[in-house]
This record gives sequence, structure tokens and C-alpha cells, in this order.
Amino acid sequence: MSLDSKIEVKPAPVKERRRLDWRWAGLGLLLAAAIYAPFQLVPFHVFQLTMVLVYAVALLGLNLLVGHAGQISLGHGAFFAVGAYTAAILMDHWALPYPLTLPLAAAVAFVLGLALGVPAMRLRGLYLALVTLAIAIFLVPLLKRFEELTGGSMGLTLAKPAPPAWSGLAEDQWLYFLTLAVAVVAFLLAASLLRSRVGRALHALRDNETAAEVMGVRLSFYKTLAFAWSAMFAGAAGCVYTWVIGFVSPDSFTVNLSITLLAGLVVGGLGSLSGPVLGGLFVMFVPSISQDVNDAAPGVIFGLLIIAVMYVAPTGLAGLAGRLIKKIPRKE
Amino acid sequence: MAGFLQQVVEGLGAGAIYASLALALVLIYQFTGIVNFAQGELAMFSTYIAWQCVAAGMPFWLALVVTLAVSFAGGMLIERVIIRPVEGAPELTIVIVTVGLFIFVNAAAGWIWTFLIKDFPNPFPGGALEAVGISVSFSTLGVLGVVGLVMGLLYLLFQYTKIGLGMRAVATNPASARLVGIRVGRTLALGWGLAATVGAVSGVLVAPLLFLEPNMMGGVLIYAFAAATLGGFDSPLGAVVGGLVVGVAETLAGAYVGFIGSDLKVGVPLVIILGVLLLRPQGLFGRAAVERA
Amino acid sequence: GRSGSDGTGTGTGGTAAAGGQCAGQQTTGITDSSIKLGGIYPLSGPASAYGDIPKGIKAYFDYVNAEKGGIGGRKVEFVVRDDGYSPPKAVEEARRLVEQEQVFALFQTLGTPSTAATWDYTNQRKVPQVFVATGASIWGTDTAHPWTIGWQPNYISEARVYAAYLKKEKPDAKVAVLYQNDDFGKDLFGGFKRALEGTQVQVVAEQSYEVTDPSIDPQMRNLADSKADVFLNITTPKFGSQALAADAKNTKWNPLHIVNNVAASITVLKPVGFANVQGVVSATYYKDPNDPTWANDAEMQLYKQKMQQYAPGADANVPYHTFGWAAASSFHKAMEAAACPTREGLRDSVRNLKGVKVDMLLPGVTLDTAQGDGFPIESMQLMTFKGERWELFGDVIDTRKEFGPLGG
Amino acid sequence: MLEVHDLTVRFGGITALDGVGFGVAGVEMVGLIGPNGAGKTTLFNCLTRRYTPQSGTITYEGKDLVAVAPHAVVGLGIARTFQNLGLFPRLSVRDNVLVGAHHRGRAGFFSAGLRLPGVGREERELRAEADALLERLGLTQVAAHPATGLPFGTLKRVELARALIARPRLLLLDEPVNGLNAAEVEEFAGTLESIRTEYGLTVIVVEHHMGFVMGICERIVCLDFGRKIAEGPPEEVQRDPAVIEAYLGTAA
Amino acid sequence: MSADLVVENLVAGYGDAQVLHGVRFTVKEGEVCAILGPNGAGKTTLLRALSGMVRTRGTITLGGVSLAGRSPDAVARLGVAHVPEGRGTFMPLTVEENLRLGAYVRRGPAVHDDLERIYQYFPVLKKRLKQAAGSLSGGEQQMLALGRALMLRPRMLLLDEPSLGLAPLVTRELFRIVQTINEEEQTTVVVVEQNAHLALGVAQQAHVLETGRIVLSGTAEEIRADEQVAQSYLGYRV
Ligand SMILES: Nc1ncnc2c1ncn2[C@@H]1O[C@H](COP(=O)(O)OP(=O)(O)OP(=O)(O)O)[C@@H](O)[C@H]1O
Ligand SMILES: Nc1ncnc2c1ncn2[C@@H]1O[C@H](COP(=O)(O)OP(=O)(O)OP(=O)(O)O)[C@@H](O)[C@H]1O
Ligand SMILES: CC(C)C[C@H](N)C(=O)O
Ligand SMILES: [Mg+2]
Ligand SMILES: [Mg+2]
Repeated sequence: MSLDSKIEVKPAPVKERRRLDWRWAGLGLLLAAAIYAPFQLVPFHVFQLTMVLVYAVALLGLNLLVGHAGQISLGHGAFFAVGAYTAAILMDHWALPYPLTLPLAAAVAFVLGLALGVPAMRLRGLYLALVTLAIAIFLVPLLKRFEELTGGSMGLTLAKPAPPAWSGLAEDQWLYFLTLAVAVVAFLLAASLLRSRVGRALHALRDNETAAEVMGVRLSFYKTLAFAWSAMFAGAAGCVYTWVIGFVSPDSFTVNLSITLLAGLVVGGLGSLSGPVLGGLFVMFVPSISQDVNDAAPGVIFGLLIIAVMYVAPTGLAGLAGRLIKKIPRKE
Repeated sequence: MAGFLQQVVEGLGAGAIYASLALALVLIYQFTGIVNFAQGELAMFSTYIAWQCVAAGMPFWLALVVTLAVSFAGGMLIERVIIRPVEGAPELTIVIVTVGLFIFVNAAAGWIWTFLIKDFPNPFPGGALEAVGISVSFSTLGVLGVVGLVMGLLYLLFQYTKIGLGMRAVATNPASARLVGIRVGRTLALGWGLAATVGAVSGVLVAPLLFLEPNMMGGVLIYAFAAATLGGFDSPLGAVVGGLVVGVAETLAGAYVGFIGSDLKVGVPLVIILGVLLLRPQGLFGRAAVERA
Repeated sequence: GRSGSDGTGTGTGGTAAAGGQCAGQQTTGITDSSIKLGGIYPLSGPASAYGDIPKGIKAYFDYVNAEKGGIGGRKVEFVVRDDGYSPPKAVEEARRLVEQEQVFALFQTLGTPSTAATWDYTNQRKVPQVFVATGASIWGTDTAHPWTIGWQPNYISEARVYAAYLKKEKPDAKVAVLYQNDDFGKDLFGGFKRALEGTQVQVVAEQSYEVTDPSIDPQMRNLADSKADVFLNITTPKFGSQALAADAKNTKWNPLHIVNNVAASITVLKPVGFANVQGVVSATYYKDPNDPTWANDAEMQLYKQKMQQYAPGADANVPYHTFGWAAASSFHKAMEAAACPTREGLRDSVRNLKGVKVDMLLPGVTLDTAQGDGFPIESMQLMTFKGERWELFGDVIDTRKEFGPLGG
Repeated sequence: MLEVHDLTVRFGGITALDGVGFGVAGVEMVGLIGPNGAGKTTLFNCLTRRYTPQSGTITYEGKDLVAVAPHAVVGLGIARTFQNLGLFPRLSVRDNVLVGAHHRGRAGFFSAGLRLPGVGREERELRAEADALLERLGLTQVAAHPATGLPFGTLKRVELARALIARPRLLLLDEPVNGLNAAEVEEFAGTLESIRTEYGLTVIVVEHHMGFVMGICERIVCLDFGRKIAEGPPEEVQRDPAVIEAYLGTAA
Repeated sequence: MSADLVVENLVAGYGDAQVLHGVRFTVKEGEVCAILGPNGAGKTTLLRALSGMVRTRGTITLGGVSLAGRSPDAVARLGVAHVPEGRGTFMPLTVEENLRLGAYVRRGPAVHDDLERIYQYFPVLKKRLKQAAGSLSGGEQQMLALGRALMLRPRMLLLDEPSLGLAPLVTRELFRIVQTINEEEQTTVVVVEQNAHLALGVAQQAHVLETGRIVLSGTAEEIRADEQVAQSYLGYRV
């Protein structure tokens, strides 16, 4: 009756293992560079990298939902905002020490994601995109309505986390390392989630819902939880954003943010682990580049650059990078 | 009561505007299978062309004809130049290309015509029709009439023409469409051209009411999305009914629901959409996708 | 230790001779022959209309550089950055300007959110952030940010002008109000309500809109139902036109229409049709280039001529350009008046302006500040629309003298 | 083991199943045949809860199957393959198979995200099992290949592997030898036979390949227009005039 | 002039992977040619190459007109109908719309008569006219795919496992139809089919394809008589 008796546990094929080793080595190198960078860069660049990481964390969450579970959200800026405001309100009204705001902001975003996920996940594709978009739009007046708590349209201004004396770090460096830590944890979380049964279930329901359900994947559960987890990442990113920028206001989280996040993710590379980082770089740097090219109408260049990237790399920059890397050893 | 009915009438007027753009969205969705974020901006750009023609001294109706023709050609051109290279790429890639197009067209319009508002002539007479204490402006009636006409034409195109059938085939299964001999590229270009033309009609209807400026269609787009979703993305009738429902709901909620007030009234369409979709995920008039194991 | 160059102490940019009383002050971004300024505006996104302001500023500085040898012999370099009206982007751009570009000062950040997002940074850095392009009252009332200062009349003061006018002309007016649901709308509306306290004038209906709304027609309908006899239109230009048009269209409701200064430009009224906006009231502080009243005014002629010369692509009639021109001219005066060519010097100078006359401001409107008074322009004059132009009436109202300090 | 009673399924005006009833005993191989559109796949869809019958009952190992949630069916030991392929095109063949073991795994979002100790072990064990199955079905070569782009016949085997790793007691095969040539069909029959005895499987197989069905099944049920028109041992059903008339035809 | 299909040195594949390695064969106008071969041999790829669905090198001509390098729609407009693997159903469209699409490149009222003809061949389809094609059973969809191809009134018909999922009775009927059309309209047919008995029954010639190469060619009788073929393709009789 059971298959067990037949099976001897074989080690993973050598080739595959070697590839994994290379991958980890690459990541280790990258991490080392990331740790070294702030000691070499001027504070402004450190700040820019910090923001790249903030966006990358949010994109990591969005990727979970869009790239891996195949559900389109055009409203992830809302969860980002919820995380940001949760942190801001906790720090502003209750003077909570900032490290405590991270789990709380993530939790609030998670719960909200869960609550919205239950109805939203009954919708598919386009329809889900629309509802999430509407949520993002609705959030702005909602934030203004509860002025007592949110500071209304003036928003809230907060002190940034100060570097502890023992660290000997400047403020920008300290914020950078905080963000890096969050990003690394988020990355590891997402990576191990995706390499597991859960990741497979998400991929399965993305590719073929019917078959996935027949194989035992409970669609509503996985979709809702993917939504909630994805919201949680976005919320955590929002919280770190508040630490770094020290200011939240409704104008910081317009629909534009949501659309930019989705565009960043697709440009970076859907469903790949490096996509969110590349997307973060895109979101952060390309608007400034556009402006350097044409300061009369930066939008003209920005729009063209989005289109151009999609021409050159229809599956995103991560896919392009993958192709280039594959080409290198072959030519040598 | 008259006050209430008046609100409904006003809601219908707003709804007709949403419906006009929703028709263009539905058209392009039916014929190319994508959601075009740039649809509103293209409509805005078309309207500027009309404005430019009128400013250059052309009579309004001639300017309109020129605009529709230019929009059609422009839509085809955009398909050729911008969409064709990513044909066959994942759907989201194309959606993001339209986001890029949105940003590009918006900025380009501002660059060319500045962001100052422009006065756009109203093709319909001023004044209103008065009956039983309710007044319906001729402008509203005109917009409703044009929207109804466009809807009828689209319905005929979808259901009774060969090209309409071919376009739907391309949208559902491009590979098979090629196998039966349909020139997929040309058909998609035609779809873009037609959608741009319908969009131009929408822009020309909207501009006299909202004033012409590069962001004119931005707010309308969201409501048009809502309308199309509510009605079903594959039904012109749905787009129009959806638009009217959203318009009326929004107006009534703003007027009668105290807590909502004017600041939170965007929440009303949200709730309606969510409600409808939970009960009927394919929208009011949409056809449910058949799913077979 | 802290890493990087942080701009305090003597600057890393060119250094001006700052001796004597000025010794030890910051001279980043300023030399004997140059001064570098940075400004942040929405050049992209939905608020791009305001992106015209820096064009007027640039034209002014180019003119001064070319024909006046710069400001006190220093050629002005004005670096403009785009924030798309997004606060985090504004923070990034402010840091780019301060840390990368090493500007002497931020000359204008546009919009309350972007300014609020950046002013902690500029003040910690001790970088002047002068004449910000927003009329929020907080720039003048706040004491923790001495390096930041506004320029245009704050929205509360403007509201007081309208309230005083109603009190006098229509002591028992019923007012319907449409306002933009953000800091600007709330500041103005809030100021208006406070100014009405203790009078017979009543607000009988209020409606707000979001900048993302396609149209304000539904709001206007609800306001019309109130049968108010005064309509206060607190909007930005596009919505201003829509509200004026909606009022004109509704023949059954004919209130006295007051439109706030932000939307009072002729470019806003013209699309509505001059016939439809007769008798509309507003208040202003600078000269509208579309207004024939100033056709022979020397300042106006200079402005138009130099705009054509130094900003050939730009239409001098766009009031945003005029706004920029006047603000730039204000900077010029403040910089000239500074005791030291240093950041501290500028900070102190903008807070010590006494009856400074500036190009393109209305006759009688001057810049006045003092310790404890952070509002450079506080005077406005009422005007009413007649024929094809605004007609000023009454005296220039110095709001501070008239109504006392802002109640916070 | 399985008891289908008076099952009726309608789609608008079409009655796809019309009061069908039959039983399947443990460790039996039953063939389900009938003309195109007779309702065979629909019946499978009812058993795996894709469709909810308008009336009738399905009892599986004493449980009412109609009351079971769709995703829970496989947990009861029922796995299937699809007539038109129901694979996950972007996943590798190995991952496709591993999805079949989904209901056997325990890892949740939390434990997987945090890599709690049990997770890795579970994953290793399932992978080894999947590799063994792939080997057995001759799929080792393509294990890392994405499912899309493989030949039809290969994909059919991937589906079988995916169903088997679920460790079903009841296996539902919808036209498994579609697109295989004669020799391949024969080989497949052999494989299926040995797997069945080895795991003690009960199998219901839908096939239009008469040589295969008649050769391998112990009992045949024939549907036509949603009704059962014949049931019995292969030789009998093959000779049944109603079956010949509706399905087999007279020639050949 | 004769409308023979001539294929020479045909090389085709996907991306970097080459699947067909120099295939050559000829089908005379009005003849039926059967292609046999094991799972994964490249049969589907061969038909895709003929109809322009994959990129190719080599020569493909039909009646002297080169098909190579043409897009599938151009090939279809030359009168080549392809029943693809997986059927290519337009799922959300109705059965009737699917059939009409088959005649997309034709004009004239004859289309209506042709619809009737298809309904005669496959009466089930008539009952499902207004139903979404995606709701049809597997076999019904296969009939629809054939019907759609026939609606073109093709000069050449490419059939990729046409009997897939069809009931025995219908399978035989299908080959009768193919034969009729071939005889009455001189349609050239290339059929990939695992039911070798039936395929060889209607074919004049046949080829066996293995790993992208033709390893055996001959008349239908010769192929049927081959020892190897008998074992692989005819063994398990219907
Ligand atoms: N979701 C559905 N909507 C409408 N009709 C359906 C649906 N599913 C099945 N049908 C119809 O029910 C009938 C039975 O279909 P089913 O797929 O069960 O046939 P089948 O016996 O498996 O045929 P085949 O041998 O061709 O696969 C068919 O006529 C089909 O059109
Ligand atoms: N879309 C594709 N992308 C990549 N490789 C493909 C693709 N389609 C087929 N192949 C490869 O081409 C080879 C031949 O496949 P093909 O489908 O032509 O075989 P076949 O003879 O039709 O097999 P079957 O009888 O199983 O359908 C296989 O090795 C397959 O992996
Ligand atoms: C006129 C404006 C620049 C208004 C802007 N919303 C502000 O913050 O003040
Ligand atoms: Mg079936
Ligand atoms: Mg094949």
C-alpha cells in the first residue's frame, strides 16, 4: 500500500547542488557588498540605497501575490501606507520605541490583508485588480477623515531612529542597516516560503486553478493568505519607510504609488527573486534619470523608459540579467 | 421627490460620461484582450487635436471628423510601434506598457499644450428640458444619446460583422486565429484604431463639461474602469449600464448619506463593485467563462 | 564619526570671504561670483501645472545675471528638481540639492506636503528653505523651523479678508462653501469659519472634493440646494473653472461668488466665458499679466519683455510665471539686504524685511517680517470681475494690522 | 468502495448525466466508455467535486462525497488525470509531480517561511519519492524541464506520476493512452497493471481505445446521453447491441 | 499545374533546440500521406513547420509556391487548414462562431451551405450551436476542430492526431469523411495519427518519423507490411 518501502533517499544530483552553491556564494558576495557600501558612499547615496531596499521589500511582497500566486493587485500602496501610518501613529501618539513598531505595522497590514483578502480573493485577474485599485483610491480620503489619529492632510512628522552610540554610525548608515536587516529577513522569508510546499501550491494555482484544487490545494486559503502575507511585506516596508523619511501624509500614498509598485515589479521581473531588487532600483532611480534627460517633461522620458524596458526585456530586467549571465560562460 | 429625481438625473449625466470611456475600454478589451490604462489619456490627446483644429479656425463638425480620423490612424500607429514589439509577452507586460504610454501621453500633452485649462466648445445647445419639476440639460441628453449610439454600433460590430468575430477570435486565441487565416497584427491594429476613435468621442463629450487639460481623463478613467467591471468587460451594454449605475450611486450617496459626505463618496462605487462582483464575478452583463476540467 | 561631507562649518563648495561678524557662518554654495539655489516642483504627475513657476524664476535670474551682473555681483544658478508632488521624492530631491549639488539654499519647495516632508531635514541641516510656494499658515506660526519661511499670503489671512468683506457688505449672509479636501482647502476654510465667529454670517452648506475627482458637479448641486446667498469657492484652477461654470449654468441659484486667489487668474475665468463670471469677487497681491489695468505699468512691461527674451517658449501671460518672477525678485531683495553672504545671513535677512517693495506685487503690497512674524506677504486687495478684467476695489488690506496675529 | 446512485447533472438545457448509478469494489479496474459527450468526464468531475450534481448520491468508503470540499477529495484517497491535460505549464515536471503530494505535506506559510525543522525533512522525503516515480515512468530525463513544450504523450505520463504521488486508493484516469502508438499503449498497460497490483489501487479508466480498455479492465460501464446503457465484463459489453449501436459501430 | 507538396531539407525547432533534422518528402496533389512515429518524434513539429507555426530552414512548396517563411495566416490564405494538437478551440466563442471562423478567409454565401455540411458530418455540433465551445466534451471539441478546418475548403489539410479522444464509431466516420473530401475535392492530406490501421487505410503513402528524421518511407501497403511498423504501430488492434 505504501510507496515508502521502495524509496531510498538519494542526495540531490551533484550538478544541481553545485548550482545552488554558486547561487548562495553570489548572494553572500552581494550581502558583503551591501554591508560594505555605506562606509564608502556619501550619505545621500546611502539614503538612496535605503529607499531602494524599502521598495524592494514592498515589491517582494507584491511579487508573492502577483508573480507567484498570479493575482494582480493595483492597490498595494494601500498596505504600504497602512504600515507606514501604523508606525507613525504608534510613535507619535503612544511614543512607542521604533523597533516595536515593525512587528505591529506588519501585523496590522497582515490582518487588514486577511480581512480584505477574504472577499477580494473570490475575484480574479482584472476584477481583483480593479477592486484593489479602488481600495487604494479610497484610502486617501479615509486617512484625511480621521484627522485626530492620522494628522489629516498635514500628516505626521516624526523623529527618525537615532543610531545607538555604541554603533558609531551616522544616522543614514544606521537607517540603512536597519532597512537592510529587514530586507534580508524578508528575502529569506520569501525565499524559503517559495521553495516549500506552500510556494509550489501558489505556483500551481497561478498556472491552473482547477488542477491545483484537484491536487488538494485549498484555493481560498492559499489566495487569501498570499494576499495577507503580501500585505504584511508591504506593511513592513511602509513601517521602515516611516523610519527613513520621518513623515507620512495622504499625498505620500496616492494611487500613483500602487501603480508605480506594480510597474516596478513587472519591470524588475515577475516571479523572480532578484526582480524586486531590480524593480526597487528602477522605481528609485529612473524618475531622476528621466529628469536629467528632459527637465521640461520628465514624464515623457519616464513613460518611454518603461516601454523601452518592456521591449528589451519582456519578462523584466531579472530575465534579461539571467539571459546575459547564461551567455557569458558559453562565450568563454 | 422631485429633488431625488433631479439627483438621479444628474447622476445619469455623470454616469454617461463614465460610460463613454468605458465603451472604449470594453472595445479594446474585447478586441485585444488587454486592459488599456492609456485609454483615457489617448482620449484626452484626441480632444486636444480637436481643440487645435477648432483653434485653427475649423468648424466644429469638420474638426470632429478630422479628429476621429486622426485618432483612428493614431490608434493603429500606436499598436504598430508600441504594442507590436511586445505582442506575445505576458499579459502584465503589455498592461505595464500601457501604463508607460499613459505617463508618456500625459506628459507630452502638457509639454505641447501646457497644463492650463482650455475651453472646449459644447456641441449641444445650452439650456435644459423641464418637466415635472425636473430639469435635464440638453447637454446631458446629448451625451446620453451619443453614448447610446456608440453602444449600438459596437453591439452591431461585435455581434454581426465578420471583422468583429475575427477580432474576438484574436483576443481569445491568437495562435488559432492565425491558423484560420486572420491577419492578427492588422486586426489588433484595427482594434486599437477603433478604441482610439471611441475614446476620442468620449473626450469630445467630456471636455466641454470638465474643461480640457492633460489630467482631464485621469479621474474619469477610474470610474470608467468601475463601470466596465460592473457591467462586464465583454459587454457594451454592460459598460453603459455600469456607468449609469456608478454615476447615480455616487451622486445619491454624496447627497443623502450623511456620514459618507462628499469626501468619502468614492467609497460608494467601491462597495457597489465589490458587492456585485461577489455575487456575479463576471459583472452584470458579462458572460461567465466556462471552465471545464 | 559621521561620514561624508555634511555641509556644516565652512562650505566645501566655493567659499566667499566671510570675515568679521560673518566669520564661522556657512558659505556652502556661495562664492564672490556665484550663488547656487535649488527648487523642487512637480514637473511630472497630476500637479504639473505648478511646474510653470520655476520658468518665471529662471527668467528673472537669467535677466539679473545678464543685465545686472547677478545678485550683488553673484551670478545665480537655479537648479530645479521634480518631485511629482510626492513627499518622499521631495525628500530625496532636497537631499540631492543640499548634499550633491551643494546649493546655498532651497529657494521654494512647492506644496504643503512636500514642504512638510523636507523642513525637518533643512532645519537640522541649517539650510535656508525660503519663500516656499504654499500658503499654509504653519510656515509662519511654527517656531521650531527658523530656516523655513513662506512667501505668499497665508490661506488663513486670505480667508479673513473675505470674512471681513462679508461682515461689512452682507452682515447676515448665508454662505455655501466648496473646498479642496487637503491642507490648503482646510486651512482656508478653517480660517474663514474662525473669522466668522461672533458675526451674523453663517456657513449653511459645505462640500469638499478630492483632487482625483473628475468633476465637482455633484457638490455644486448640493450646495445650490442650500439656497445660500454667498458661494465661497476654495479650489485649485481646474476645479475653480468647473465651479464657476456650474454656478453660471444654474440659473436658479445666483449667489455672490467669491473665488479664492489660487483660482482667480484670468486663465481660469476665461474658459468659463467672461459673460458668466461678471461680479465674481476675489482678492490678490500680485499683478495679473492678463489684466489690461497694468498694460502700461513699467514693471509689467519689463516683466513681459524680459520673459520674452529669457524664456522665449513660455507665455508671459501665465500667472504662474508672474508668481515665480515676483518670488525671485523677492529673493533678490532679501539676499541684497543680508548682512552676511552666508546661510545664516539669508535666514536672518528673510526674517527682517521691512516694507520691501518687489516687482509685480500690487502697489502697496510689501514684504514685512520680524522676529516672531514669519509671513512675508500679508496684504491683499479685494477685486471684482467686470467686463474682461479684474477691478481692484477698496484699500490694500494689511491682514495682520487689521485682524491681529493668527490664532495658531 | 464507491457507490454512485441516481446521479443527475444538468447544464442549462443539457443533461450531461441522467440518473447514473453503479458501484465499484475495492482493487477493481473499471472501464468507463461511451460516445463523445456521453458524460464520462462529467462523472469524473462529480467524483472530484468539480461539479455538484443536481441530484443523486456518491458514497465513497461510506462517506458522502458530495458533502466534501473540492480540495479535500484527494485527501480521501481519490486522484485523477485529465483528458485535456491539467498541468502547471510553468512548473518543472518534478514540481508538477510534487504538487500531487500537496495534501501529504504539513508545512504552512508560517513554518515554511521560518524553515521550522520538520519542513526541510518533509521536503527532502517528498522529493526523493517524486524522483523515484519519475524514474519509474521514464521521466527522469525531463524532470527539470518545464511542462510546457513537452510532447503530448510525455505529459500524459507526468499527469499519471502526479496522481500516483498523492497515494490514492481510487485512481481516475481520463483517456490515459491518448496519442500513444500501439507499442506505447501496450507498454503503458503493463506499467499500469504492475503499479495497480503493487499499490492495491482501484482504478476507473475512461478510454476510447478499445484494445486497451477491453484488455485491462475487469468490468465495463457504458454511458450514452448521460444514462448507463450497459454494465458487465468486457466480452459481454462488447457484444451488447446497444453499445455497438451507440458507440462501437459494426465495422472493424 | 499540379499542387504537390514538396518538402526538402526541412530543419525546425524551438529556440535553441532543434527538433527536425533535414526532413524530405513529397505528397502528390490529392493524395493522403500518413506520418507515424513514437511519442516525441517531432510529428507535431513537422505539421507546425508546414503551416508556419515554427521557424524553419529548408524548402516547403505547395504547387510551386513556397510556404517556408510565411506566417500561419498567410499559409492559411493559400488554402492550408491545420487541425492543431490541442485543438485550438476559441473557448468563449460559440460553436457556430468557431465554425464560421474556419471560413474566415473565404467569401460568399457558400459558407452557409458548408455549415450544414459540417452539421451532417457531426450532428452533435448542431445541437450545441449557441453553446460556448469551451463547454464541449473533449471529443466534441475535436469534432469542432475538424469542422473548423473543413470550413476553409482547403487545398491541403494537416491533421494532428485527428482521432484523439473520439469514440471508435466517430473515429471511423472521421476517416471516411477525410477520404470523401480527399476524393471529391482533391484535397491533399497530411495526417499524423496513432491509429495506424485507419490512417494507412486512407493513405497512399506513409512515412515513419523518429527523433526528427524520416526513417522509413513507402506506400501505405509497404509500410503496413513492414515488420517493425507492425510491431510498434499495429500491434494492439482496435
Ligand atoms: N461546464 C459545462 N457547461 C455546459 N455543458 C457542459 C459542461 N460540461 C459538460 N457539458 C456537456 O455535457 C456533456 C457531457 O460532457 P462530458 O465531458 O462528460 O463528455 P464525455 O463523455 O467525457 O465525452 P468525451 O468522450 O468526448 O470526452 C457534453 O455534451 C458537454 O457539452
Ligand atoms: N513549444 C515547445 N517548446 C520547446 N520544445 C518543444 C515544444 N514543442 C515540442 N518541443 C520539443 O520538440 C520535440 C518533438 O515534439 P513534438 O510535439 O513534435 O512530438 P510528437 O511527435 O508530436 O509527439 P506526440 O506524439 O507525443 O505528440 C520534443 O522533444 C519536445 O520536447
Ligand atoms: C496653490 C497651491 C500650491 C496649493 C497647494 N496644494 C498647497 O499646498 O498649498
Ligand atoms: Mg471526456
Ligand atoms: Mg504531437
